[in-house]
Amino acid sequence: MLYAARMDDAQLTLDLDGWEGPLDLLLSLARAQRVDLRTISILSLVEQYLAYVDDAHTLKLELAADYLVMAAWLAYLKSALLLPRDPSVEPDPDDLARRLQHRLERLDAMREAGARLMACDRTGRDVFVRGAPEGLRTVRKAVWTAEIFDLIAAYGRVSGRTRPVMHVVVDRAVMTLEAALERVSMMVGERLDWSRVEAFLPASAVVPGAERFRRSALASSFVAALELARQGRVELRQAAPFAPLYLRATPA
Amino acid sequence: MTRPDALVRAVEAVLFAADAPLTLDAIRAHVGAIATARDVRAAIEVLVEDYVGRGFGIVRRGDRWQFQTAPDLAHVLRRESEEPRRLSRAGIETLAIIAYHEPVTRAEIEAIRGVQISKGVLDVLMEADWVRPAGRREVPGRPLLYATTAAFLVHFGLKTRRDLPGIDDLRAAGLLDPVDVDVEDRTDRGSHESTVAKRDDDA
Amino acid sequence: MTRPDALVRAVEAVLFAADAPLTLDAIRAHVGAIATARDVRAAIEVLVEDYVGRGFGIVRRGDRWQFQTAPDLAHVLRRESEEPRRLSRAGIETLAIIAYHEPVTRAEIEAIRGVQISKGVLDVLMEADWVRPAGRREVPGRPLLYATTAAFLVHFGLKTRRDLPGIDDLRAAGLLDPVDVDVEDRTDRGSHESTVAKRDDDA
Repeated sequence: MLYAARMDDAQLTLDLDGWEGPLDLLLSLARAQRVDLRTISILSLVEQYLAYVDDAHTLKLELAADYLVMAAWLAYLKSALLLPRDPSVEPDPDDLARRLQHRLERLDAMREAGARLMACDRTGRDVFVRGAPEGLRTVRKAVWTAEIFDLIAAYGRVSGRTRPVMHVVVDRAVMTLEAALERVSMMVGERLDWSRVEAFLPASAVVPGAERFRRSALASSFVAALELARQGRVELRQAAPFAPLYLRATPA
Repeated sequence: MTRPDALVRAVEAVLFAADAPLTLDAIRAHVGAIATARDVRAAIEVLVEDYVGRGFGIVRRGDRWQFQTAPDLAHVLRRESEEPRRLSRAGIETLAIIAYHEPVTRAEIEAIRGVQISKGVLDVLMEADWVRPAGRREVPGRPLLYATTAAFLVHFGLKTRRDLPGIDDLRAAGLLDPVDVDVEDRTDRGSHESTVAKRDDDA
Repeated sequence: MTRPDALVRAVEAVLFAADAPLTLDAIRAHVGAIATARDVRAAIEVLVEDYVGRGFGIVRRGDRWQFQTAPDLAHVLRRESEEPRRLSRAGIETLAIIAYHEPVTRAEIEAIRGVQISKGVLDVLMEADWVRPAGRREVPGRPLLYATTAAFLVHFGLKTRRDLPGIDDLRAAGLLDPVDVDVEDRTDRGSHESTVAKRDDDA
């Protein structure tokens, strides 16, 4: 009920006759005494505050919750300060009064500091920076780095990736179609009569242990014979399937 | 007028052309890395001295340096229509509290002022780039902390935060001691402590 | 440095703070009408002289005046920042292939690497000044040839390309171990061509 105003966001800041909250009002009353805040009588300040709140007939009570809470607390503080000291009462009322006085002093100090801050040489009011600076520009430039090891390792990696394929090609002895074409067409011109296709194989293909190369050479020579026949440069003869294949140059 | 050496001249040009205060490192990046931070610093000292008594000069703002006009020439330069951002009283006090106590939580600011901060006050200060969030306090609720920015020093013409008017006296008087939100709140709010935690949450 | 008189000082500050070049009249409007145009003009002459040889000075633009940083210091204001960057895997492999096989065409490099080269890879190598175009191969399409530069040798501490270890050296060093091709970065995988390794890649 009393706290209703505090819960309502729109009314968080109570503006009571221009005071920004009870602490502000207390500070204003204290300053009106024109004494150093450090030596102010908290008791008389409390009395002034209570009197002020009492007199404020125009207060809208539902908006003044904070002021009334403060009034209640100050009334308690006042009675505690006036009554004989009871050591069992915690906290010590003198201590509470000192804290209140400290808070007033601190709020006053911050208010004063704010005013002095605003009076500093402010940019755009008292001092000015250059109106039309050219501005500084930074052009980013990449500086590429790599180590010799990276370079060598990269080449090793590339080679390692592709080399096995190379090895297979070198390892397998083959006679290419081009080679066979060249060999067959050259040799067929030198022979006048029918010759078996095997006769055109290179010598290295017919030695023991060269079986793979012989088969490659035979296959290529056979295809070469077909190609030459297609071109009309040789004639082919075969008596039966799988019988020996003969070829000779086309007679002029 | 003196003819400055090449480094002083380069530092002078960089600071003059810059559209914001520069750190020693930023200056070095432009004048060439051959100059050490010490060289640049020495060049700045020469320049500061060179411009004494002139219409503008070099000032330090935090760890940055810039050219600006001499404060006593404000009357010559002030443009009638132009008034820097006007802060509300709440805004001024809040800014002062943040500057002198930083880093502080919203609850601490409220404890010092004795009222809650209405919406918009911190927004305005952050929008002006004078205040920034600066981490969280490692207490229950992990309330956000606020502190001032480099732009704050620049705007208010402060070399460093220690340059804040009267800060040493205030500290000596114990007026900048850490704020005990819990105790402060009880002092003027009597018994309803439960509100403290709530306010911490939205700080 | 000279201590200028009050008018010179005021003119100096006005020109400094102005966001555009100012006419004599505009300057007078600031420094006070007691100063005649002639006084202001004289003050400007003093300033022009004062700033000779410094990092910035006063220049005239038509009938207007302004401060401007010294033209010969443009390079200081426009700084080039060097950012060390490591070559990508595609970059270092491409560079290695060029170094071992030069001069080579792009198609040859791709055949040796087994993957296409993305556009930027050769650009980066040329930007680094390690690779240069080296004429064209006289075959259909006249593809551009690439070779390494003198800067390449310097950077990698080689006297000549012959200092690069041969395949046997690489094998002995264990650098020919087959590598998981999946490690290949995606950028240079791009579209995978079937031209892979038709060519002898012996150095």
